[in-house]
Amino acid sequence: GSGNDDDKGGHAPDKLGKGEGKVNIIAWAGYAEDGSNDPKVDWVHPFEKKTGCQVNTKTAGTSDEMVSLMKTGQYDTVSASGDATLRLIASGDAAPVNTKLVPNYKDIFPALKQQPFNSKDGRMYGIPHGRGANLLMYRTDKVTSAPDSWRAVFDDAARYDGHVTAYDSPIYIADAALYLMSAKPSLGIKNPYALDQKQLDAAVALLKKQHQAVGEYWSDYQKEITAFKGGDSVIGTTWQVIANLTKAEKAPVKAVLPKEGATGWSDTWMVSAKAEHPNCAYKWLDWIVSPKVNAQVAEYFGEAPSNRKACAETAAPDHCAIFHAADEKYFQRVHFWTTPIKQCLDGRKDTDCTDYAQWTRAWTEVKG
Amino acid sequence: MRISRTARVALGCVTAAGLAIVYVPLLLVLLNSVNTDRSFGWPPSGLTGRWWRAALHSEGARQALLTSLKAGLAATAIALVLGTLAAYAVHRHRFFGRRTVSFLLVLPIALPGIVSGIALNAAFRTVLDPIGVGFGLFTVVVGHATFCVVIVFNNIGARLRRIAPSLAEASADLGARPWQTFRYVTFPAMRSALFAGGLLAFALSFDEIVVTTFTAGPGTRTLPIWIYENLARPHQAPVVNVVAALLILASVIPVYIAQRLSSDTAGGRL
Amino acid sequence: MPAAPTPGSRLRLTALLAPPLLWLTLAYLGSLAILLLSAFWTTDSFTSDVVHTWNTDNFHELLTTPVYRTIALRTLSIAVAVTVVDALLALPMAFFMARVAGRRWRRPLLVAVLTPLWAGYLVKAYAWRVMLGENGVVGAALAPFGLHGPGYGTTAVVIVLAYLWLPYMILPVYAALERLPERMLEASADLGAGAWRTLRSVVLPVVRPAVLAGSVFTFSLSLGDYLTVQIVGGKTQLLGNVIASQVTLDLPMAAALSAVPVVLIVCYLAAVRRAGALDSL
Amino acid sequence: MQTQARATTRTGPAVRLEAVTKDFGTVRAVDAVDLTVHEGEFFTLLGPSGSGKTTLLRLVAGFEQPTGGRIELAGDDVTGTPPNRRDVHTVFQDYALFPQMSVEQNVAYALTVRGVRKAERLARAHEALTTVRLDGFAARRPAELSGGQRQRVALARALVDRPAVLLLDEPLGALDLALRQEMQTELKELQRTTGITFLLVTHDQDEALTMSDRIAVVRDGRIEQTGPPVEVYERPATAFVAGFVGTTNLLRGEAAVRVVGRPGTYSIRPERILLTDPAEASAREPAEGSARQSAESSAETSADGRRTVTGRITDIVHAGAHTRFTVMLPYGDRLIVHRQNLTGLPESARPDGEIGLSWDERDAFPVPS
Amino acid sequence: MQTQARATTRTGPAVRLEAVTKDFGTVRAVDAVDLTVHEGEFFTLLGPSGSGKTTLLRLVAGFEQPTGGRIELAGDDVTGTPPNRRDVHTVFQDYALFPQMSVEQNVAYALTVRGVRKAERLARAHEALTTVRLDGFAARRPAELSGGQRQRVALARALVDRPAVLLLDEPLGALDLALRQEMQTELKELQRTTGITFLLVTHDQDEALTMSDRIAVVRDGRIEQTGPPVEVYERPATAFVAGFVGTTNLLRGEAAVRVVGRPGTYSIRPERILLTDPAEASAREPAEGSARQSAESSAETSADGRRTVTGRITDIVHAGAHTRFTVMLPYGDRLIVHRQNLTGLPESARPDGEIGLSWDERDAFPVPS
Ligand SMILES: Nc1ncnc2c1ncn2[C@@H]1O[C@H](COP(=O)(O)OP(=O)(O)OP(=O)(O)O)[C@@H](O)[C@H]1O
Ligand SMILES: Nc1ncnc2c1ncn2[C@@H]1O[C@H](COP(=O)(O)OP(=O)(O)OP(=O)(O)O)[C@@H](O)[C@H]1O
Ligand SMILES: [Mg+2]
Ligand SMILES: [Mg+2]
Repeated sequence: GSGNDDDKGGHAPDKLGKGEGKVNIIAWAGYAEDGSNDPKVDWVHPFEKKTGCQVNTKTAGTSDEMVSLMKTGQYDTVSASGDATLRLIASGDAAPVNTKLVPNYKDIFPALKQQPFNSKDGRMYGIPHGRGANLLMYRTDKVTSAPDSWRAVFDDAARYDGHVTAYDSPIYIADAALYLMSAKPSLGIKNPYALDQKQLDAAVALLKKQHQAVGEYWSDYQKEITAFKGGDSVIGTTWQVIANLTKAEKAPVKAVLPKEGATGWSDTWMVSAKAEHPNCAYKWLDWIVSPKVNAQVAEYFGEAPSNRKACAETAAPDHCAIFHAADEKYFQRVHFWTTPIKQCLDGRKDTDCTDYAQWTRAWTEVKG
Repeated sequence: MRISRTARVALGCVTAAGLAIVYVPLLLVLLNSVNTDRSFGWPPSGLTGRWWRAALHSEGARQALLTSLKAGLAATAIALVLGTLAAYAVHRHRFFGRRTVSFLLVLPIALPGIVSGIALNAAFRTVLDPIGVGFGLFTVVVGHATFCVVIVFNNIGARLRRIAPSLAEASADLGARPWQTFRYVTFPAMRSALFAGGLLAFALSFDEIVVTTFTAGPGTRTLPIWIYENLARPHQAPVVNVVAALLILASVIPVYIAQRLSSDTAGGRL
Repeated sequence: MPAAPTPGSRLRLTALLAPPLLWLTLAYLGSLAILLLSAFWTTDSFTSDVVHTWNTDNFHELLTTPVYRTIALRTLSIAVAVTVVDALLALPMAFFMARVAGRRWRRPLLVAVLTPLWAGYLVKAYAWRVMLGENGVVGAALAPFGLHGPGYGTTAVVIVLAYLWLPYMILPVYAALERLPERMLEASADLGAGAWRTLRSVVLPVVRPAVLAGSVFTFSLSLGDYLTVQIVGGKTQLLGNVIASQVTLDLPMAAALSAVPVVLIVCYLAAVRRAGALDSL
Repeated sequence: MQTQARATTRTGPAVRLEAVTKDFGTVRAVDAVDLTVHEGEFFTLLGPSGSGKTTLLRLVAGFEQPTGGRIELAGDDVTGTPPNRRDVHTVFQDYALFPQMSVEQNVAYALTVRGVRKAERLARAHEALTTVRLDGFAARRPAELSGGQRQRVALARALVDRPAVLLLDEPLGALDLALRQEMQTELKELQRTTGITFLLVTHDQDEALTMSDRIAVVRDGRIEQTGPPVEVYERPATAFVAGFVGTTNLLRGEAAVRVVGRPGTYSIRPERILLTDPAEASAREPAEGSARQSAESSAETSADGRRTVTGRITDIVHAGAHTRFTVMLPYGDRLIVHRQNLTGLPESARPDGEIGLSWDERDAFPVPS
Repeated sequence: MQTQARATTRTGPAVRLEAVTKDFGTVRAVDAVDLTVHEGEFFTLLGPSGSGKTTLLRLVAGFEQPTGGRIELAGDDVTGTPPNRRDVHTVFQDYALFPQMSVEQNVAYALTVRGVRKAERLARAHEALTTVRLDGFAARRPAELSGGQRQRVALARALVDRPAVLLLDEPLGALDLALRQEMQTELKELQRTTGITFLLVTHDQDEALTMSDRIAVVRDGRIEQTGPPVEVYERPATAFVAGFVGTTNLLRGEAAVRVVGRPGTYSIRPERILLTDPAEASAREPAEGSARQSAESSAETSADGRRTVTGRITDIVHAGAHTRFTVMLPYGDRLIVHRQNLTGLPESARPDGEIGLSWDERDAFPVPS
């Protein structure tokens, strides 16, 4: 059916009832720790104790997996990134959220509220959880020029032939688009997530060229860390947390936010339109962005918390500084992941933009 | 055939080299389980026992192990029953389409896990979901049992080919009813094959990840899934190494027992 | 000898066959049918919802987009390469184990070959990732000879897949070699054949079905793998990866893509069955 | 239920087959066989490989169902009855001992499945083992026995609950000669003392002749002749029987006219031919009236009904108890002569020697071909 | 290399074993055996199961290496030579045909491995197949042949390049009697026409006696006696040989004194004993001087060197060519008597009849025990 039906996706509740005793969660690894991996890292059990809602967690590896898991209707809530949220909203799998029922919502950084990747028609479809930028990381011993531009991994990629790395997802096309915004203004790209066919083709051409110099595409921490540690990758995109961990393992790496700015992600806890346990889901939403828990998650996962009070709760006093949590200037340069759709997100009406399916096929072609 | 000394030595060297290659990565896993680094790495930067301590206290690993054991045992049990029945039908009867049965039984293991996985996923969603059966341990067991059947089928089939049919006849001849024949004669003769087949089926289920990914429900986390999730997580990789190391060490026992029990050549057949 | 059908045995046969066949049909063939059927549907490009309108767009796209052909061919060659590597490794190893090593050594050797099956597929793949890395064990071992490790890429994929599936090849070959009557080898020598000749004329024909049986595993497991590729494949993508990336997004397309390995494997199995190798599985 | 079967009064012969036919696909293994085995009889099915002997036995045991005809045991129609409900036991060619059970457990098996109490079971198993002289072997496994011992365990197992009929499928086939002869004597003895009906299958004519009360010669799924050993041997109904049961000189067509003196097919057993001096042979008086002395015949018939002929010895083989002479007659016919190794061999019984042969006219008996 | 071997002038017997010993762990399978097989001879190793016959053959073929001693082929020491470099071929008991090759390919194998051209190879394979009368079967697989046919393929395969020595390990063991006898004749014929040295292993005395030029009787890894069949049969060197080669009445201790008239161990072949009327027996004149007529003896020796005795018949079995009588002598000794089924049986030769037995004194020959 069509994704634009307003009735789809159900309605936000006006008030909460008693907990159903259970909640099924889809989360990124590290977002819903119950101490089973490390007894010290546990914010699920306190939640269960407090609310009586038993938590079942399914860890998803990619945004796409989250979308398909949500479609099963077995889950109540999901920590969706911007490249998944719009799809969930459009398909009616996610319900609007009544932020009044989430007391901690008021402390969320305003810059995260009512964003294109978490709202529609002025209604919030979730509670922002945390954010981060896709940085440029390089090995200081192999890359001596101290790059400050994405040019290093695009037009200059051949210099590090076979040792360039990139994020393994169609959304990475946006990184190329972002670079083209400044490198080739003639293309007229205004929003890296709103590309018409011509712009997409240009991005894909750039990525195909980059492909020749790429050593590998990464999709998880472990791969990225070992690649930089071992020297298989010397330059490429990264997350702040990976950079920190790689440094902790004594690898000579440095991560920068290049002058063109960067893509990034901002995760949102959404509620399923078919949620069987909506009350517990709301309780979870409030719990996970409460200052203390938000701080815990942000530190464990390595991201900027969404609750401004969380900065006071972190174990490492400079966590918020390192991750630029309150640095709105920093995040102004970050274009958060948004699902590309047919209607151009930059407001163009004269042309159709390419959608995520096209991006996916383009990405398959880039990788060859 | 007389194999020259040189050839023997050469073959021995190839085998030794082969085994060395087989074991180097496993040794690396062992080594990494005491490596101070948080991620896989070479060379190790120092030795520590903290991962072992962490692993032994990891509730998640324990839970996952338990889930895997449950799934493996259930799948193996189903496979044992179905595989034995099928083997009996194919090796003790003549009927039209006999060879097609073996062909069909091989399919689930021969087709790529991802195909089986998404097929089962699609089927469960369209059939089970509407009747209120959600994804969970049950669906995992169904998926695993499907590709484990052929393992049991092959093992029992190989054994049946070697058990003289006259044994069962002798039993009937001496007045035994069919179930008595099964209990006193056929089952004892098949026991070791059942064990070997069951063990291999269990091993297969125990290490399966792709089909599991697509058939597991929320909160159903088998050991491979746990490993997969935790490998992608910076804090956990060393603990995964410990778990893997433990598995390697523990697996020698069942494999050895299986070898002993089946005086049969290869002990198990795939 | 299988008994001829009589009324009683027919009843028993039905009782024997019904449960496994029902299971197979309901749980597996039914699922496959549903999957292949859904290849004829399409997906709403934005919501990823399946649109139940019958069409052959997916297959059309599959056949007309060159990149899919490239990937299918690459996957096929990797599967073939893995199978060949495994056969080349398994033959001498199995031969040594079954025919050269003393009787006492057979069981320990077999245990040694089988044990890694339990070690966890992912863990082993990651271990290889470390070994094949720039500063890994493989590089270090090759350095004195002035050689480089293969790095991450298709070569690495072949190596690691071959490593992972090796036991699946050794086992049937070993079993076949062990069953080969000593008499055959003696007869050959007796008639004047040297070791090589005997290998070629007597041993190889007997081992062939076993290799084929083993190849069912090495070939089909390689054909569908996508995790190993993610771990050591560098920028390589195989059919499995494409299916995996499509499955959450566009199930009908993934289903259409799945038809490729299904067709390949069914053809392969049919060929192997003709050679009588399914019995030596 | 076996006890019941035994309790009913016997109303017929131990085994009766009426027009029994068995097809395997297109192969007719048994072809309209009628057969009656009397109670207490030692009956043998003798025939070449593939003639359908085993199939017949399996039909009686109930492992196969006939395509047509009916099978009776002790007068009861058992045509559809499964093996476990027939009062017959089988001794299999490969013995089919249960490998995981001890000798004792094997022997007691028929009692175990009938739920006989342990004490009685053991007592009767030991009794059966004593009968076959294996009482010291109760605890061993079959794998720890020699071929002959296994054979006896199989026998004890089949005898333990005294079935009405014992079926034996080439029970001695796997043994070597010395052991086979020993076991033949034992089997016969056992049958005598137990009084059980034995139905034995063999392709060994010596075995059939020395052990049986009656023999049925099987060929291509049909029975060619049934009768006591002497009858089958001395008066074979067909040329096939003559050739299969014992060695024979078969003479047909011209050869028959020349040697026997009449057209037709005749069989002369090699041991029925006497070697004599050629002089002696020609000295014999021809029979009165030369009607019997045909022109083409190379032999003569004397007055006392003995036929004589001379020939040349082409081969002499000392076969232990007897010597086998191959004698070439004029016109190229060849006769095999067996002579027990006693004294008094004629002078000329040496390679290439001229020799006389003589036999009672009645020993050259006609056989339908 | 085989052609070379054949080209060298033969300097010794076809096969010679000198003090050859073979141990398997603690089992001594072959124990210091000396053996010479002459060129063109049909030599047979005869012995019971487990006596070491196969091991001896395998030592000659080169499949096993002796623990001690030396082995010569045609005068060359081949003790360390591998099988493929010895000019001998083996016909295995289970034939060991290559299942994946056609009959033709099997037969041509020895030529193929020597690189003989295809045309010649095929020609010679067909020649060999013709020799064994299987020329129409070239294209079949072994699985499509009957037992007897397979046996002949194995033979053709071993004969195709005319080895100096052919080794045969119970080649007829798996065949049924009729086929076995037929194949015996064929084998013997083949050996005669080809002139190849045959070394045959068997446990069948008939086979050994009828086919061989010389026999070696093997027991427990040692050779008990070597000689032509007649000699081994008529003059067995040991009681074991007497018992194993043919049926015999062995008399020891008291029985010997009573029956033979002297202490010691004696063997009397059952076919050497004549059945006579008891009256006739007692009418015989005792020998002059009663030294030979001992008090305990139940038998008497007549002047013409025949010994007579009377007994009671306890069992008569018609065994086809001969009848077997079991005669109980006074004092409980039992004699087996074989009598060729000819006319002129004494009146009293019926169950329980009183009968006279007589034999030439020389037929009761002493055997070392
Ligand atoms: N189960 C079966 N299926 C098909 N054909 C069979 C089967 N059993 C026997 N036959 C065929 O029936 C015929 C008779 O076989 P049977 O085994 O009764 O012979 P036999 O006289 O016992 O021979 P042997 O002495 O070799 O044991 C043969 O031609 C055989 O091939
Ligand atoms: N490979 C072996 N390992 C150990 N013992 C062996 C081996 N081969 C033979 N023997 C032993 O050597 C002895 C002689 O065996 P062999 O096979 O030569 O006897 P055989 O005379 O051929 O007997 P059969 O007539 O049963 O074939 C036996 O005791 C046997 O158990
Ligand atoms: Mg038979
Ligand atoms: Mg032997």
